[in-house]
Amino acid sequence: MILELKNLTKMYDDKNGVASFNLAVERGEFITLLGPSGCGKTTTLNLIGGFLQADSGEILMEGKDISSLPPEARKVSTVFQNYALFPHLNVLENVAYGIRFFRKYSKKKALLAAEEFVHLVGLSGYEKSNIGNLSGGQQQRVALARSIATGAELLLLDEPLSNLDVALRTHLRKELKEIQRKTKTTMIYVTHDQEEGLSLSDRIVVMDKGLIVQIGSPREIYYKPVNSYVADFVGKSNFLEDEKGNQYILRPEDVNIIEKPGGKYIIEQMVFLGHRTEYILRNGEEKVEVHLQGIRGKDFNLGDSVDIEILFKSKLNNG
Amino acid sequence: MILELKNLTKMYDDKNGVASFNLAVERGEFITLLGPSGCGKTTTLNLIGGFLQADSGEILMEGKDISSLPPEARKVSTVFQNYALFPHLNVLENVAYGIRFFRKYSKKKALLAAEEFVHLVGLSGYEKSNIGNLSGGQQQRVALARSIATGAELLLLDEPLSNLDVALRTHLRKELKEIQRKTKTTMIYVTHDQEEGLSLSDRIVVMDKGLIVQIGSPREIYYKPVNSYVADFVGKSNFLEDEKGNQYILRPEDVNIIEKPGGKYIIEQMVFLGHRTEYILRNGEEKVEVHLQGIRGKDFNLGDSVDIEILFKSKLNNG
Amino acid sequence: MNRNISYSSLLEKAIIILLIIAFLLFILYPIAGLFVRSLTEGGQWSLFYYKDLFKEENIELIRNSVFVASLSSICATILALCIGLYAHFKGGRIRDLIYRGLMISMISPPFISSIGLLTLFGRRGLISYGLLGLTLNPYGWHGIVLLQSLGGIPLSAMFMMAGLNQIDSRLILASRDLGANPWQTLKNVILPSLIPTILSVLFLRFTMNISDFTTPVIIGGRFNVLATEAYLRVYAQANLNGAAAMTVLLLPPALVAFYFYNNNLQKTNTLSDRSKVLDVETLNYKLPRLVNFISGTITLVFFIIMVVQYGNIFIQAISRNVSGKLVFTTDHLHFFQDRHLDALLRTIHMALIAALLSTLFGVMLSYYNRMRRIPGMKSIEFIGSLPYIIPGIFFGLAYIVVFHNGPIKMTGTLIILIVNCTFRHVSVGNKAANATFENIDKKLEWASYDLGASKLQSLVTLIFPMLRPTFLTSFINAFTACMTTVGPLMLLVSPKNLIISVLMFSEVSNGRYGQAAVMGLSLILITFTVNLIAMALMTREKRITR
Amino acid sequence: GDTKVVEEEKEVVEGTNEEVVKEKPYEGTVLEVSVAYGGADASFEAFTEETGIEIEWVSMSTGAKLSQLQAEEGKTTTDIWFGGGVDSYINARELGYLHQYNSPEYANIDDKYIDSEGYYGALAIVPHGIIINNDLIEELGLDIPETWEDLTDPQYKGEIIMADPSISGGQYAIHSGLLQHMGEEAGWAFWEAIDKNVDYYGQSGGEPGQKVAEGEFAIGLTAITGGTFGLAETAPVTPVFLDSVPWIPAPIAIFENSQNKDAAKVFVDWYVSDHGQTILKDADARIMANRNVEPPADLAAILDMDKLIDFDLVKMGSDRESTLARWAEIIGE
Ligand SMILES: Nc1ncnc2c1ncn2[C@@H]1O[C@H](COP(=O)(O)OP(=O)(O)OP(=O)(O)O)[C@@H](O)[C@H]1O
Ligand SMILES: Nc1ncnc2c1ncn2[C@@H]1O[C@H](COP(=O)(O)OP(=O)(O)OP(=O)(O)O)[C@@H](O)[C@H]1O
Ligand SMILES: [Mg+2]
Ligand SMILES: [Mg+2]
Repeated sequence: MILELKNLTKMYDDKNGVASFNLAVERGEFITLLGPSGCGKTTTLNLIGGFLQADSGEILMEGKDISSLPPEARKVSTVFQNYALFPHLNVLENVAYGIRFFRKYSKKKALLAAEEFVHLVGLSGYEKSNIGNLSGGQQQRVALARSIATGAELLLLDEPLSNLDVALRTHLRKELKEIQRKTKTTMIYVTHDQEEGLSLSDRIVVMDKGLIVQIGSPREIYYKPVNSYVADFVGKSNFLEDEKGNQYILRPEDVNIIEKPGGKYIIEQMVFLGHRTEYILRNGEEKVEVHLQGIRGKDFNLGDSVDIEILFKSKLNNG
Repeated sequence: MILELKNLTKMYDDKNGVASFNLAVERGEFITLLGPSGCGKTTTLNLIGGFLQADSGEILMEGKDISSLPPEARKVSTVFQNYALFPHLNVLENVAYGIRFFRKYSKKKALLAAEEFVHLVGLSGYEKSNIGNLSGGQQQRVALARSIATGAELLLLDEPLSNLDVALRTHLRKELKEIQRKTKTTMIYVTHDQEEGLSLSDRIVVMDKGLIVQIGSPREIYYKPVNSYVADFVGKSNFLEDEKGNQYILRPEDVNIIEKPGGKYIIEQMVFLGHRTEYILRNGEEKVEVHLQGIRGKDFNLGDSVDIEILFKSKLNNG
Repeated sequence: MNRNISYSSLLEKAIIILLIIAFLLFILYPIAGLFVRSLTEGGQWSLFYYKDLFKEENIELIRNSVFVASLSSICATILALCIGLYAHFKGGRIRDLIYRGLMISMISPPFISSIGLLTLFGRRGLISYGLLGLTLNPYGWHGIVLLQSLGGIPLSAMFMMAGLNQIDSRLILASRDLGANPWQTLKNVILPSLIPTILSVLFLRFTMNISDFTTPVIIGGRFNVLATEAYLRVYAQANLNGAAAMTVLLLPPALVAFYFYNNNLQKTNTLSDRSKVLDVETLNYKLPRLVNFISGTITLVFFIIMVVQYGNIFIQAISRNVSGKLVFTTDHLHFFQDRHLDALLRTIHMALIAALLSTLFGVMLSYYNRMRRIPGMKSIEFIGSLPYIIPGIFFGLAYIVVFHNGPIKMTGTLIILIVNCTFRHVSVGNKAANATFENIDKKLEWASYDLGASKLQSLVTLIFPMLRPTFLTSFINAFTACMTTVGPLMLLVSPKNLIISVLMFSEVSNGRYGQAAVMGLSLILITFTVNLIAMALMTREKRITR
Repeated sequence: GDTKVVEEEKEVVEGTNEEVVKEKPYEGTVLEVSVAYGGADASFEAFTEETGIEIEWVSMSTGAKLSQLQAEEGKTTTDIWFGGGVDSYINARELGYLHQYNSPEYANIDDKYIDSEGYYGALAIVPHGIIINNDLIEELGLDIPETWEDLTDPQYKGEIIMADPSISGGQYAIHSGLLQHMGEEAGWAFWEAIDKNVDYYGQSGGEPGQKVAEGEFAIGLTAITGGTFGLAETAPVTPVFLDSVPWIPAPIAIFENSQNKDAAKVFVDWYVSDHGQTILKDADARIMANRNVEPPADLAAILDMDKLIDFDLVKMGSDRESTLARWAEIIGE
């Protein structure tokens, strides 16, 4: 157990902040805090990093309470949302900064040691580059190298990919995972992008308004959401109720459309997105969203009468 | 024919700009200029809007050359990338601005006339709101209302959704399409997001390095790309070559994985994204990316031996 | 429609041309006129006044000037840095309090501090002698350095606070996260990030100090600098051409410093990332103890001196100092009422108009240069900054030289004072507007054209309203400057257009501090009131736009 | 002191009122006056009352005025130049900025005080001496100096203030006067010696008096006028004349560019007449140029007129540049 948060609470006012946060993180785990803007993700990270003082609760690192230590004394390192790279230092100097102060190397030795990490993130050749001249992706890698170089056992990452375009984001996601695998660093990752959370994490902590709603593996979260909030947040959902009043969620991609003239559903809306086509079917009051993948989506037109086939649905626990 | 661009050229230097741009836009059409950053989309819009002077070529609006008119004299209105709303005016005043100057109403009458458009974009009740207090989506609607209110026959939209989060983006996409349907305004829309282009447009103009690469309907672009550049830009693709040297593209979503112990493909990588799972299969040198939708993606694990079933492939024209 | 547009664009062209003409006519022409005069002797072209410019005494003067200006600039910068750091990282109400205090201490004319200094710390000063029994000699370079440093602190410290505010607070977080303690963070992140600000403050102070003659005249004693010498050539020796020649010596260091100032100012503007996650309160960063103690002490001492100084001005106004003892009297007040009330009213009148015009011109200039990038405006902007750089007295002289006859004869009128003040401070509004335009999305103007507004309509309905806060701040600054300026106006006054700051300077240099103190007090009160009004307008503004 | 002067003024004005009412041909004319004569403004009211001519004035050192004149090539809007250093007047006359006017009233003024061609006249004679701070002298145990030579005594080191002669016309008069009186050689030796006792040279003629009154310095070289006696009423200072008394005339002139020359002439006539001179003397007590006017009582009490040195004003003017150059060398060391 590298990190344990016990009943951690920090409220800015009545409504905003984080309350009764409990989480145990194993060494080498990749944990994602997932939730909408304002739910308290950054607050949690800042509490762990030491930039904020908790109102109550404990932060145990390897069993020791570090709540009262200043940031510079915690074996934790943060990759900030916009990287917070030092604009007056070059790539190598940025990476060396943490080695120098965190690991207490001389300036010279720190610069030497930094080279390895610049190499690790694939930026060899850019050592002397000015931060301002790097692309967003490169900056992100420098930030990562800088944090990893400190040798901190726990890395906190605050939406490190949120300012990049989709293609780069997907690419860097893979790289990040790769680096984690190589360095075996424990990581706590913050995002509001469910794809990022689902694809990267060992476990996901879904948050809402400062509280933890669900903790689980990606598949657990996606297929066994504890309530409709989680279900909605990690993907699109149709909600069904059976005769007994049980509620189910039905993912649009787990439904098939079956060609059936005179079927009870009518195609009301159709949006072509290339890799998939999104349909909205209507049966009186009932509306079902269905996503057909690829060429399969080509077969139907607005106004067609069709039927549906449900491939999978999952029962919700809440009312 | 509301707008015709003939051989429009504007080069900032040897490499950057737009060259020999030819396009005819019908009244009521929704045209998207699609292409990566720096390909000349904004340049094209600015030429039409009158913010830039072309080096050569003609811009005909309803048959008349408007190349030499200043922006304020063109019956064209632009929705800018960051909206460029006037921060010192409230919602109603922003919308009234164009009515006042473009349609030459008195200030008082302009404010009255503006109300209709505020209503049109669903912002009734926000008339007196300060621009700074609106959410991104609301701002986007104000910008739209402001442009439409001028009565301009042609609307130019420069990545109006690019700064919003995914959920809002999808939502506003629909709204925009709805408003276009209601007002029958001709729109030229700029984006680098292929989903946006595919879902919104009547026709898409794919651009690369200042040149037009392909013009066509979304399905044409997606399923009959003229070259691998277009194919890649609008979606993920596997490229295949048959014995005769013909090149095909194979979309990852148009492939099925078939459970078959001893099959010739091995599952090398697997990324769970919730609504779909992305696999990379390997057969010696050959690598195939496959996307399985929903619950279907649950059935395979890393290292499994499998076979594939190709549902659709399309032949490329270029070499 | 077309006709409308061409009419309005013609009107705009006319405005631009008038603007250019105004800058050429009221800045370049007088300066050139004075320069030409200095190249003549008895009506003939001659290098007479430049001949012995580089003789040994003048070299000595240059050395003195550079020495004193550098030293006071460095002192002011360091002290201001300490105050800025202290205020910024204390945050909250202390920060606001210090900021207000700095604003208030900025509104007294610099040489009025010398009254305070002399009556408090002079050879028979109330504190040095009356309280401590010491006999200090404040006259000399150390007096100049002390006064110039003190005088430079308020504005410089406000610059520092602005600079610190621009530092992305995440950098500080990151530094500590990477293991650097508060001192290492200060040294490796905060100070390096502040370097452009520090340099621009340093160079601005140098430009101001090297051309300042009022302080050395009053407290320099036997220590002479170039600016005083030039002033004396005019004021005492009536050697106008020689003085003009001497300014030529002053120009290169001032221009060089100004160049660097400008350069760095631009850097401070572009380096900043305005999206910040944490404000100082949540940042939880505290200055290293020693730095905190030292800068806190400096801040405290500075404000004590300011309080004592202002209090002293007040006491001076109602008393006489007789060999270290105070005797109260209302003589100064009565005298002021009888003699100087007119002048005060005239000064307010002048400063109001000049501040308004100079802000307007400065903003327009900036608009046409920065937003519209009209070719040639860059040079005009440089011309606009000249009066700010060259020693004030020469800007005044230059006006006399070219505006004493001919079609624009203005000498002896209030108008010449207004025009002079307007253009002398035009770069205040210009700089402020430049900074604002840096942050305004250029697309806003496009949007306005796109919506059918002509260029002029955009200027009036879009640019001006958006600049209102900038207008107000520049107006306050220009007004304060106009109320307290002496240099250029000293020779422009005549019986009909006498103004209070000039009167005050002559009282100070005659050693009649009581009279000067009353005038100083009146200036401070009025400037303060105008400041308050403008600030009230500004906060109302904020409430509206939030 | 001030209030007394005003009362006396009123009596005078009332006494002469009726007589003057008849002749106010320039009633309403405004004269602009550049003043370098401390306290003179107290007399303007009386002048306006009697002549109907209004006065607007500015106090400006004659050096500054001369610079201004040069810059505007004599095209000044000012009509009258009132008091100050005579050398600036001589300069201005040569540059053609002054108007030639031989006031009939000059008959009562000694020729050596005024310009022979009438470009400027004289208002008063300003004698120079020292002002001492009694408290300081006592406290520091200094002797009260009696001769100029005494001032070079090392006991006064750092306790003497004088204005810079290159700035202050008055100080230059002392300077030049003593050089003429003592002879070049002895004179320069004296100035060199006194420089060792002076830490600080004031920037205007008025400064030494003020600074001594405030106790900044024990002894100040200064012109002794009504203002000096005024200081003695509020501060522990005493004006003192030494073994010889340098002096300087306070001139008056009309500018060539004046647009109101007739009114200006009335002004000059009035101020050098017995009547005007008396009023001016009441405004600031000096030895008046008009020989019919008695010297002020407090001045007369301490000044032996015989001690006034024999002074060649023309030489004073012509030697200025060389004298100041040599002076600059001395203080520069
Ligand atoms: N210093 C503060 N004072 C008061 N309220 C704050 C402060 N910092 C954050 N908040 C509020 O606390 C809530 C949680 O903030 P936090 O930054 O942790 O959210 P987040 O989940 O990181 O959101 P985002 O995804 O937008 O970064 C928000 O409503 C925010 O407005
Ligand atoms: N004023 C200019 N001077 C020189 N080059 C320019 C100028 N404006 C744009 N460019 C260059 O011309 C090319 C096309 O620019 P444009 O803004 O049209 O691209 P875009 O397709 O809109 O890109 P984005 O998606 O990033 O907005 C780019 O390489 C850009 O750097
Ligand atoms: Mg956050
Ligand atoms: Mg663009």
